[in-house]
Amino acid sequence: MSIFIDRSNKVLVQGATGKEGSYWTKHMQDMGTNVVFGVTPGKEGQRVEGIPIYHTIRRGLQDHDADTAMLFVPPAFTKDAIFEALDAGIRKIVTIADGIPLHELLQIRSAARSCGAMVVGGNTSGVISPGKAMMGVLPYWIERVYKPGRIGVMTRSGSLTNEVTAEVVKAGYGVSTLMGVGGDSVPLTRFAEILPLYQADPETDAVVIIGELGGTMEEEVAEAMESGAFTKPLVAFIGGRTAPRGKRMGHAGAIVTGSKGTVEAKVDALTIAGGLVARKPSMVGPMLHELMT
Amino acid sequence: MSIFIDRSNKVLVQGATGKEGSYWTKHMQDMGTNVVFGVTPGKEGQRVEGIPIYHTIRRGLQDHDADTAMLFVPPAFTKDAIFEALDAGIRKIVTIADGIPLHELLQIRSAARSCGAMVVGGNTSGVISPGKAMMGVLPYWIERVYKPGRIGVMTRSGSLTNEVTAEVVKAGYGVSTLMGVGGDSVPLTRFAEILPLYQADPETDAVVIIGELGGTMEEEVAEAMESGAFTKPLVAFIGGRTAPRGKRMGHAGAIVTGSKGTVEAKVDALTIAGGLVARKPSMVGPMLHELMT
Amino acid sequence: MKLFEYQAKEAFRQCGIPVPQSVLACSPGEVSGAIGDFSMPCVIKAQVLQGGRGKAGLVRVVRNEKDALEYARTLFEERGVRRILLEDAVDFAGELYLAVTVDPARAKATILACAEGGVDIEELAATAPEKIVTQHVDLDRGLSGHHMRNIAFGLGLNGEKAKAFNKVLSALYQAFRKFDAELIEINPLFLTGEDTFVAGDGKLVIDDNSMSRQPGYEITRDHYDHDVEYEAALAGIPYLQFDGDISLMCAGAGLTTTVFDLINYAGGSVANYLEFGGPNYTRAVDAMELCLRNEKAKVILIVTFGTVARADVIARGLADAVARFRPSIPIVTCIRGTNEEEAFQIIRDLGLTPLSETEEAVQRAVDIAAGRVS
Amino acid sequence: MKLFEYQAKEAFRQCGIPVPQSVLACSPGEVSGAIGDFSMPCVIKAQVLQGGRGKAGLVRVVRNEKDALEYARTLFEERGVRRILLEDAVDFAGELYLAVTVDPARAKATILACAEGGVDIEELAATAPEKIVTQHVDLDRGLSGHHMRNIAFGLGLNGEKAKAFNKVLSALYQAFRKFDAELIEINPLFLTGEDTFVAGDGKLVIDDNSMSRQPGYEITRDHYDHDVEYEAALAGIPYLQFDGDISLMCAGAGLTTTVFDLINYAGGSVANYLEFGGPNYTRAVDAMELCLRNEKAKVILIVTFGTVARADVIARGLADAVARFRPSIPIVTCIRGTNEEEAFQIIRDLGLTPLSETEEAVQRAVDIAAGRVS
Repeated sequence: MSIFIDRSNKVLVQGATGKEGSYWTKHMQDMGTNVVFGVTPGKEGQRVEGIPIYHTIRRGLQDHDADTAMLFVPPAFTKDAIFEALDAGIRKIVTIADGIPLHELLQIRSAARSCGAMVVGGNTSGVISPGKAMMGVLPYWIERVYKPGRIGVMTRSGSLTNEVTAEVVKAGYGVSTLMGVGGDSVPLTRFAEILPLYQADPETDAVVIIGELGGTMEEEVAEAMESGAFTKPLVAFIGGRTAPRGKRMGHAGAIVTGSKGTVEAKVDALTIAGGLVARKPSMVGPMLHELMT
Repeated sequence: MSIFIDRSNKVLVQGATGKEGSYWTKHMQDMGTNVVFGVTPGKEGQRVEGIPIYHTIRRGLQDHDADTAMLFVPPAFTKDAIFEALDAGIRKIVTIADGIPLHELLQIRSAARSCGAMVVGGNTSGVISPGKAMMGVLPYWIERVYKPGRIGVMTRSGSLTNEVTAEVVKAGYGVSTLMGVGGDSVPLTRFAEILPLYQADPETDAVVIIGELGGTMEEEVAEAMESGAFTKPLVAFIGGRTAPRGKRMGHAGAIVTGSKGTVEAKVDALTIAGGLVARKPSMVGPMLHELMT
Repeated sequence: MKLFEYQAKEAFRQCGIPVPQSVLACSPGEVSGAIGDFSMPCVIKAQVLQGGRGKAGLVRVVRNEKDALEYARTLFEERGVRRILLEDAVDFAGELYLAVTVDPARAKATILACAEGGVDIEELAATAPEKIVTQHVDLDRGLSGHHMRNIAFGLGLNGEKAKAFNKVLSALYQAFRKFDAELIEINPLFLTGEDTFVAGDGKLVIDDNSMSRQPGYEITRDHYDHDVEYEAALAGIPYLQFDGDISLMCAGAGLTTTVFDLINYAGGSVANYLEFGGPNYTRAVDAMELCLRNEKAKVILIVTFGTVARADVIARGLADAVARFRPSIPIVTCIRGTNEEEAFQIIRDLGLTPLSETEEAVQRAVDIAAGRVS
Repeated sequence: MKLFEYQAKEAFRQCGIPVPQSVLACSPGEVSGAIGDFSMPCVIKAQVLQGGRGKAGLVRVVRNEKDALEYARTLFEERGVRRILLEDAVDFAGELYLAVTVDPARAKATILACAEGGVDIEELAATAPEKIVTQHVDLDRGLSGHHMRNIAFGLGLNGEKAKAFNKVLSALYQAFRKFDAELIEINPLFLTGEDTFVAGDGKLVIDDNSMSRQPGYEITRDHYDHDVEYEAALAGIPYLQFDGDISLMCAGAGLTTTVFDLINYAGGSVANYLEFGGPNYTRAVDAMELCLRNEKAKVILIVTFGTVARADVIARGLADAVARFRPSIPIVTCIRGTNEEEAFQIIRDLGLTPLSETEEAVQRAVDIAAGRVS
C-alpha cells in the first residue's frame, strides 16, 4: 500500500504547460502515476504529454474525475492555486514551490487543516512510492535510492534524502513511501501528521526520518511515539548537530532560536521515545537492522 | 438523554453580569443547568447568583472546567465573544442575540464548522431539555409547553414554539430536547445538522419541526429523510403559507425569493420524504398520533 | 434596507465600479437645470424600489430636452415619483449579469454571473440554470484569483475583456463587504465596444442588522406602500397593510405569520399585520394606535404566547391602550404565556373575554368581521 | 531579512506605533549637525544587527553635546559602526515586552507579551515562562477584541493603560501583516507616567520569501560578518565563513549542513559553508570563485547528490571552474545523482578521483587539511 499516492489516484497537474511542469509530468507518468488532466489558465485545448489542458480545475472536473493535485506553480501564485484545488474538493496536494511567502504558508496550512486536506510541501522534491507512483521532481531512476521496499522515509531535505536513503538501500532495505515535507519553516504537512498513515500501512515495517536543526517537527514525532500513536521502529538522522547557533544554514527551517529546535533536544526526545538517532548517514542502515532483528 | 445539554455539561455564561444575563442565569440554574462561571470584561471578582465572574474565558478556565458557553452578549459583540469561546476550545455555544450582522453570521458559522463546533442561534430563545437543563430565555415554568417527554422539537420561531409545542403536550406528549435555531436568515446551526443528534437519541421517538417560509432548512430536512440519515417520525408545521410574495414578515429568514423557500416547496419536499405537514398548529398533535400508533 | 438605484450607484462609484455620468433630480425644475449637461439621447429613470421599471414605464430613453422635460413631469406629477435620475445613455456591445449575495448553508458569499444580462435572472435561473456561473467565497479568505478565473472563463471572457471584468468583479465584491450587503447586483452590466464595462443598473440591499455601521441611509416614504407602514417603520414596529378587515396585533413574527395564515384558512382577510413582540412587547399603546389608523379594520385580533413578553405586561398595555383610544371596533384577545392568569383577569376587567386557543380566537375575529357575531 | 532598528522604527511609525523622535546619522559631521535638535540627555545607538548592544557598549545615554560627539566618533572610528541613531530619551514608568511571530504547527500568528520588558526574553521564557502571555491569531480572521483582552488582562493592564496598550498591539499586528514579518518585536515597550506607550527598541525580521513585495530594503555589508559573505549574498549563493581550513562547496542545504557535521566529527574544521544547489547548480564557476577567496582554505570539498541538479552538469561546471581558476589547493569530489557515470568520467578527465561515498570524501579532505595526505 502507498500511504499518499498509488496508481488508483487521479492526479491533476497545475502548471502543466511550463517547462518544469511538462518535463516532470512525463516522468510522473513514466513511473506509473495516473495523470488525468492539466491546468494552465488561458491554455485550454492544448495537450501536454497526452493529457488535456484546461483553464481551471473546475473546467477539467467537468470532463474528468480527479482526487489529487500536483503543483508546478511559482511560489507567488501557490496559495491561489492550492485554494483553487481545495475549493474543488481536492484533498491531497503536493507543491514543490520554493519561496512561498511565510504568511501565505500559514494561511494555506490553516485552510487545509480546516477542511481535512493534506498539502505536502513547499520547497520539497515530492512524494514517491517507488514502482507505483510519484508526485514531484524525484529521480526515481537512481536505483540505489528509489528501490521499492518496506521502509517509510520522511524528509525535510532534498539533497540529504538521496544521501540517507542510499544508506537504507545499501543495508538491504527499500522504500514503501517517501514523503518530502520540505525545507520551509512552515511545512504545510508535518512529520507527526504523516505518522498515522505509516502506522496504518501494512507495507511499512519501519520509518526513517531525515530531519535537521530548527523547528519542532522531530519533537512532535517523539510525542507521537510516547503517546503510543506510533509504535513501529524508527530511526532518525538529524543534520546540523555542529551548526553554530544563530547562523542560518540554508533552509528557512534550519535556524535555532533559544533552547527550542536544537539537534540535542531532538535527539534526546527521540531517544527517550524509543527511536535510534544516527550521527552519520552511514549509521542509518545498521540501526534499522538493530531495531528490526 | 439530552441531545445538546444536560446536567453533566459545565456551562460558562458570557455577559453574565448584565440585567438579562443575571436574570436568566438564575433561571438556568433553577432548572438544573450547571453554570460554572461567568465572563464580563472588567468585572472579575464579582459574583452573580453565586457564580464567580472573570474578565475572560481564559482566566475562568484557569480555575474551572467548562465545555459549553451561553451568551448574553449584544449582537455587535457576539462574533468576538463566540470566537473567544471557540478559541478556548468550547464546542457547544448558544447565543440569543437578535441583530447579529449578516456577514458576521457567515463568519461565525464558517469558523464553527471548521472546528466542529455547534453554535445555536442567534435570534433564538435557546435550548431546553425540560426537567434537565436549559440555555437561553425559555419559560420552562409554562407547564403546558415545557413538559418532559419523548418528542424532539426544532424551531425557527420563539413565539410559535409555545403555540405549537402546547399542541404537542395537549396530545399527551412531552419534549425531550427543544432546539431553537433562531429566526435569522443565517441560522448558525441548521435543522439538518441537528437531526443526527435526534436520530441517535434513544429518548427521542419523533421530531416536530416548526418552520416558516424562506430559506431552505426544511428542504434539507427532507433530504436527510430521503437519504435515510433520519428515520424517525417527523411532523412539521410551517408558517407563512398565505404570505404575499416578496413581503418581509418579521424574521429576516422569512422572505421568499423566486421559487426557493416557498411553503409549497417545503411541504412537498417533506411530504414526499415521508413526513406529515400540518396546516394549523392544532393538527400537529393528531399527526404525531397518526405516525406513532 | 434596499437602496435606490442612485444610492447603489454612488456606492459603486466609491468602490471603483464604472457607472454612467448621472444627476439626481427631485423636481421638474431640477431636471431642466441639469438636462443641458447631457448629450442626447439620455436616460431618465424613476427612483422607486419596485422591480420591472422598464415594463412599468418608469424608465425611458429620451431623444431631446423637450422629451426629457415632458417625461420627467409625467413621472413627478402623474406617477407620484419623488426622485428621478438623469443618466448618460451607454453605447453597448453586450449585456451581462453580475451579483454577490450570501449562501446561508455554505456560510459563504455567492457570486452569480451570466453572459446574458438585462433579463429577469430568476426566470433564467429557472429555465436555463446552466447559463449562470456560481462561485462561493469565504469571507475571511476573500476573493482570490481562482474565483475570478472560474467566473471569467465560465462566461467565455478572455484577454482584455477578462481583465476589465475582473476589476469590476473585484470592486463589486469589495462593495458587498464594505456595505454589509445582503445582495449587490449589476443588471445589466454593459460591455462597451472598447472592452470596458459600465454598470447599467444597480441594486444594493444592506443587511438590516448592519445599518448602525452604514450611516447616511434613511428610510423614506418611498420604501413603503402606505403611509402607516412608513410611520410604523419610524416607530420601529413591523407593520404591513393589506386590503382586508381584520387587524392583527400579535407578538412574535412566527406566530403573527401563522395567525395571518389561519385568518385566510378561516375565510377572513387581514387588514394589517402588526408584530409587537421582542423588545416592543411593552408598546401595546403604540401598536393599537397604528392598528386604529387602518379604517378598513372591523376587529382587532390580539394573539400572543409570550416568553420574555409576559402576558400580564401585554394585558396591562392593552388596558392602557383601551383607556386611551376607546376603540369603537371589537377586540378579540388570546394573550398567553408567563403570568397568563393575571393577564386573563386584567382582560376580564376590561369587559373582554380572554380566549386561550389561537384558532378559536381567529374564528371569532373572522365571524365578527363577517358580521356573524359582534 | 533582519532590519536595522532605524528601519524597524520607521515601519512602526508608518503603522502608528509611537516611537521617540530620532535622526539617523552616517558620520560625525551628521551627528554634530543634528545633535542641536535634541534636548539632553539623549540616546545614541549604533545601528548594527547584533543583539545585546547595551552590554557591548553600542548604546549610550549622553548628557551633553560634547559627550554625544565624542561617543559618536568612537562608534564610527573605533567600533566600525556605519550608522547611528540619535534619539530622544524616554522618561518611563515601566517596561514591557511585546512581539508577534509565527507558530508553524498551529499555522497562526503568535503574540508574546510580558509585563517585564527590557530583559532577555529567551532567558525569561526559560526561567519564568508563566510571566509570558501568549495569544495565537488566525491570519485570515485577524486580531480580535478577545485576543487583546486576553493579553491586556493577562498583563494586569486596565482602564486607560489597557486602551493605550491595545492601540499599540493592534498597530504592531498590522505591521506584522503589512511587512510580512517573521518576527516583529518591541523590547522594551516603555510605559510613560501619562499612561501612554513608546517603543524603546524595534526589531523587525521580514520573511525572505516575501522580500519581492517589500521593496526598499537592501542587503548591506552590515548584514554580514565578512566581505565574502556579503559578496556571496549579492551573487545569491548561500555562504558562511568560518575559521577552519576545509572549504565546502556542496549542493543542497541539508547535505551541506551534514557535511559540515561530518567534518567536525572527523576532527576537521570548516573554512566556509557554500551551498550551490537548487537553481544555482549550474554555477560551479561562481561557487569556486567564492571558495577561493578564503585564503585559509587548504582543500575544497565538493559533495552533491543531485536530483534536478544533474551530476554531469555539476561536473562540467567544475571542469570550467578548474580551467578558469587553476586552483592551487586540492579538490575532493563526491558528485553523484542523475547521470553520475558521465560525471565520474569528466572528473577523471580532470585528473581527479571521483569518490562516491560522502564519509570517504570527508575523511580525505580532513586528511589533506591535516597534511596527512596530499
